[in-house]
Amino acid sequence: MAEISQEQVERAIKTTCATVLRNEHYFSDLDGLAGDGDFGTSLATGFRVIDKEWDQIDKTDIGAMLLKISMLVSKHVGGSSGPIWGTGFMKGAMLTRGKTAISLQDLADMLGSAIEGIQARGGAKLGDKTLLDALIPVHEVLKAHAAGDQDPGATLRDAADAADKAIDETRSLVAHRGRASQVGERSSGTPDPGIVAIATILQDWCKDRGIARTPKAAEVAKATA
Amino acid sequence: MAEISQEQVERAIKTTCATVLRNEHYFSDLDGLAGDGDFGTSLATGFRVIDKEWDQIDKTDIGAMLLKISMLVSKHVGGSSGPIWGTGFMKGAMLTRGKTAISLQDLADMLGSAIEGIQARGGAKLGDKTLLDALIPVHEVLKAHAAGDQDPGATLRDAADAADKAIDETRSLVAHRGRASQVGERSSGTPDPGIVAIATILQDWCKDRGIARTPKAAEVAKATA
Amino acid sequence: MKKFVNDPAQFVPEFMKGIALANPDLLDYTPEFQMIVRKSGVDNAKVSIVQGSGSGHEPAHVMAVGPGMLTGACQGAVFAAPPVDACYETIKKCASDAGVLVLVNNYQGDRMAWDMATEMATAEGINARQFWINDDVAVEDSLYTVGRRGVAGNFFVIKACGAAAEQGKNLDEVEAIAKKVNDNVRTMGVALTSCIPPAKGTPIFEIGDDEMEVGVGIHGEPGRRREKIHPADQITEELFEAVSKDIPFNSGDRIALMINGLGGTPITELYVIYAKAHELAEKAGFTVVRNYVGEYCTSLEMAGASLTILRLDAELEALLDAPAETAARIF
Amino acid sequence: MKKFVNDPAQFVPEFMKGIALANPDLLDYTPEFQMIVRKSGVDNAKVSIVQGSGSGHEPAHVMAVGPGMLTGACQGAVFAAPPVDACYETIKKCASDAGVLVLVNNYQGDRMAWDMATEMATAEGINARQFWINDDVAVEDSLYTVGRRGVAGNFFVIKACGAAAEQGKNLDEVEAIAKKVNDNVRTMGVALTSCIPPAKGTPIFEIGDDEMEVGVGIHGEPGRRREKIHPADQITEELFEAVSKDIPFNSGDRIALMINGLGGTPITELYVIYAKAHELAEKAGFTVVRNYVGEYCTSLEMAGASLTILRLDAELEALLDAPAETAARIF
Ligand SMILES: Nc1ncnc2c1ncn2[C@@H]1O[C@H](COP(=O)(O)OP(=O)(O)O)[C@@H](O)[C@H]1O
Ligand SMILES: Nc1ncnc2c1ncn2[C@@H]1O[C@H](COP(=O)(O)OP(=O)(O)O)[C@@H](O)[C@H]1O
Ligand SMILES: [Mg+2]
Ligand SMILES: [Mg+2]
Ligand SMILES: [Mg+2]
Ligand SMILES: [Mg+2]
Repeated sequence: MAEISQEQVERAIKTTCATVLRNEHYFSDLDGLAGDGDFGTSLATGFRVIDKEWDQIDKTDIGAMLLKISMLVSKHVGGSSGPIWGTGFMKGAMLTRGKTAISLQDLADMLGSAIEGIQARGGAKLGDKTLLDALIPVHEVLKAHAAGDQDPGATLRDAADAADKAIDETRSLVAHRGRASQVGERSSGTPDPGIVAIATILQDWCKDRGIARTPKAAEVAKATA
Repeated sequence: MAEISQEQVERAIKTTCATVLRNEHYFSDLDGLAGDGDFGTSLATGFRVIDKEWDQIDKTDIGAMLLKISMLVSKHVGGSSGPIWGTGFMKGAMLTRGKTAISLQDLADMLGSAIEGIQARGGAKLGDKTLLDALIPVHEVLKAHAAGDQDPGATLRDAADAADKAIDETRSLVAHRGRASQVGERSSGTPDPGIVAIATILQDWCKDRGIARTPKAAEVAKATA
Repeated sequence: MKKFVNDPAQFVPEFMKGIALANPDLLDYTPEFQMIVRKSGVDNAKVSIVQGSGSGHEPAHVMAVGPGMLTGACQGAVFAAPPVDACYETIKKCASDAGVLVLVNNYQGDRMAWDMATEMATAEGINARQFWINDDVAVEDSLYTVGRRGVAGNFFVIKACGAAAEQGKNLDEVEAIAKKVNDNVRTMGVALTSCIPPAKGTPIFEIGDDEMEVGVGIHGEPGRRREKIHPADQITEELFEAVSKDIPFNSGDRIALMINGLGGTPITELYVIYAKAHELAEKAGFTVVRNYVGEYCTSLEMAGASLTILRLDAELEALLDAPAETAARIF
Repeated sequence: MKKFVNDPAQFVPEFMKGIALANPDLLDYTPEFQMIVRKSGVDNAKVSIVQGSGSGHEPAHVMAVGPGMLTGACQGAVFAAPPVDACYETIKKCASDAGVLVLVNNYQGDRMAWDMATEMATAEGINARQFWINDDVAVEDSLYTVGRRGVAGNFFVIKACGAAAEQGKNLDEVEAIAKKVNDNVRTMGVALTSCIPPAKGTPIFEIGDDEMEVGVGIHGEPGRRREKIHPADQITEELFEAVSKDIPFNSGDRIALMINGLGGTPITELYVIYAKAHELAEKAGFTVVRNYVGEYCTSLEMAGASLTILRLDAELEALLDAPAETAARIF
């Protein structure tokens, strides 16, 4: 059974900080197309603190670490992203209390729980053109690999593919949540910045682990260039 | 001795109403070059009422009529023009109490008194680039003809020439009074709208009396076209 | 960007510092949470009234703190809901034995943040409750969004609840007043220009030199339609029609009438609108008992205005009459 | 022109009608003279305080009428002195046995109109006197102009004289207070944008997207210089330096500090300026006893601000503290 070590989780978080900080303006610009242009800044405000306080973050176990990250998000991220990402990390933390390593199935469960939490918090469902449209297919990928080959590398590549694909598949949809939902039809034709962020993070994780793949959506190519 | 009848004075006032109303926007535009762009409107607001209430205006004698006109100006003309033109008409009224005809000398005295009143009111002197720079040379013309040929036609033509000339002679000066004085050097190169108004009124009086003359300053040509 | 601003990222903390420095006897400022509470502190015999939302709507929300108004408020970045923790800390700081009523303008980000914060506070034994304000008639409820937006009507909910809390009404009673005001208040706005969030540096929407956005939201959200600019009276008629027909208001109603400036419109233009709105109200058979002309809920420097009607009864009239004091003041 | 306006020629009477409709218990409006006086009428035991000037500076001047402030005021067209008759009628309407003090902002048109009006009133036996306010340090006195302009410091002259009159001080005493305030108050402003007088329909001056006018007048008169826009703190330092060095103010002075918005600048930006100004005042050894942040003397929708410092003594402090009420209000 493939194990994911705490060190690998830490590394993924560090990589995520870099992704979010590098794309602060780009993600905000994407949000500006149909939303209110604050997504990149909101997210970066939180991850900048996580990055800076990294050494002081409690790393007794994965759960403790994710709990602290969830708290930093709650403290520093405003807008819709604060509750959404804070809830996601909180749910992940609850399932990893005391653990210093997790299985692929654990990871799938964590994401499943995060998705449920985000849905309960914000009321969005698949097709509302939110980051759930990336997270839900990624969850399917995790579940399949957890039940099948259990290959973390293949899992990550397939997950990145799924999130990447979600950008183009939802591009023509009309947003039904967040500020972008307020422009009605005008959001159709623009990518959802939350989905782009998830796909970009997964692509950066691939790169960090030496998994070769070429992003399909132009936005991910741009964000990871 | 040449007499100017009350009827001629009335006709001059009526003509003045037409001049001011026709040039409401043009005079304001000229004021906008270095001042605050309200001269035409301020003046027209008053003369529109004079024009409209013409039939009700007391015409017992020239003095009574000019007093009423002065009062209408005081009531309806705002900005610097209210006190300036109101004072002018008031001074004229004071010298014509009970008169139904005036001599050229009377007219010269009226203007002289108006000039004094305006100077006392606003503190401007010759060369400050105000309508006094037209009125003072016109006063000289009146005095000369009153002491000389006493020809009303020739007097009017020379008066119009003098006011006309004042436009170009003061064009390069810096305004020292009124809003235009607040832009400092920037007023140099623009004509003073008050001087243009006086020259235009005199030109229209010439035209009305069949006195042929061609305005020299482009502004008068435009305002009387 | 024609603004008085230093580092745009510091815009909110800097203006909050200014508000605090200008009101040392009235307000207490906690920079860490962009939180302002009454200097006089919490009275455990009285319900605390709390609010918080994105910045850019001043005097809402932090400038509405004071006796007879909010107990405390926190602000997020411009147009962004405050972080959950700020909301939580605000509830905690304002916690009263009599309970805390959180007045949330109905936006997704604000609702989620206050939801979490209220849950956290409740878990700690604080008696906190939320109430959503949604007076904007411009955008209809829909399956997909969180519904109508909360805009200038917010002022009346705060004023009435603040006065009721001051009188010692209990949490149920104060909440009932919030509901009564919210049920009887309606608003619609119109924008002539966009605004520029300092950190963004560019307008939040494009609008032609001769256009207006009818039904605009206070974050620049689109309204009912984009039109050529009309004369003030016609705009006022449109707003009045949309607002007064919404509940609907009825002939014989006693009302409060508010013309709210969106930030860049001078007070004189608001009075041009007021003159017409007052006339229309009288024509409709309403009695204008109180009026409010000025800035209550803005959108940075946006040129625009909104019209709010609140139906009054004896209870609400008395609550609006009650004394109050905030950082927004003349003398 | 992005304005709420009907016929531009009716802009002033229409907004005055709105002010009157919104303040039926406080104000009395005479359309014929664009004149607003206190509803409570004239108290012959008290000096009347009167003012009037061009429109476009609201809440100055007609919105400064009320108990403890002006007895009455009249307005001209936008940026144009009122007609002489309006001034005369205002003095007449406010005539009191205790006398009338006319507070004139120092502009040529206003001075001439009030000169004539005061002469007319005096001729009729009314005890009327003029006082010229000239707090703007931007433009130096010169042989050619009428001298320094009267701007936001105007508010303090009205407030102090209004309070003194209310206390029953006689005309000499009230005039002495006007002089004391005017001698101790200084202002300078800065514009980021121009404004558009409705009847003109175009900006009163051109200014680049990255420029500001330092020392601007409230009718858009040029100031000391045109510069690239600086960060708020630097602008505040420039204004503070120019104003505080003018009298000069001295370490140990107790002061009132005002940040006045010119019409289009949102309150938050004024507080960014206030935060810095307060800091500078403390650094200079001043004690900020009272502060005023908001709109007191505007220039239509101009984006900009002015900084005013008034040196206080016990008498002025008490006068500023005294109660007052005007059409400019929050609740
Ligand atoms: N209710 C929701 N549930 C899940 N994700 C959401 C929801 N609303 C918005 N999002 C995601 O958040 C992103 C926008 O975040 P942000 O800009 O911080 O929020 P806001 O819309 O409040 O400005 C969207 O691109 C979308 O992916
Ligand atoms: N002090 C003065 N004495 C005489 N004429 C003056 C004076 N000030 C201004 N004027 C004249 O009045 C004209 C401007 O009038 P107007 O626009 O009504 O006044 P304001 O300058 O107050 O806007 C000027 O063109 C000038 O000819
Ligand atoms: Mg956003
Ligand atoms: Mg002028
Ligand atoms: Mg947002
Ligand atoms: Mg003028």
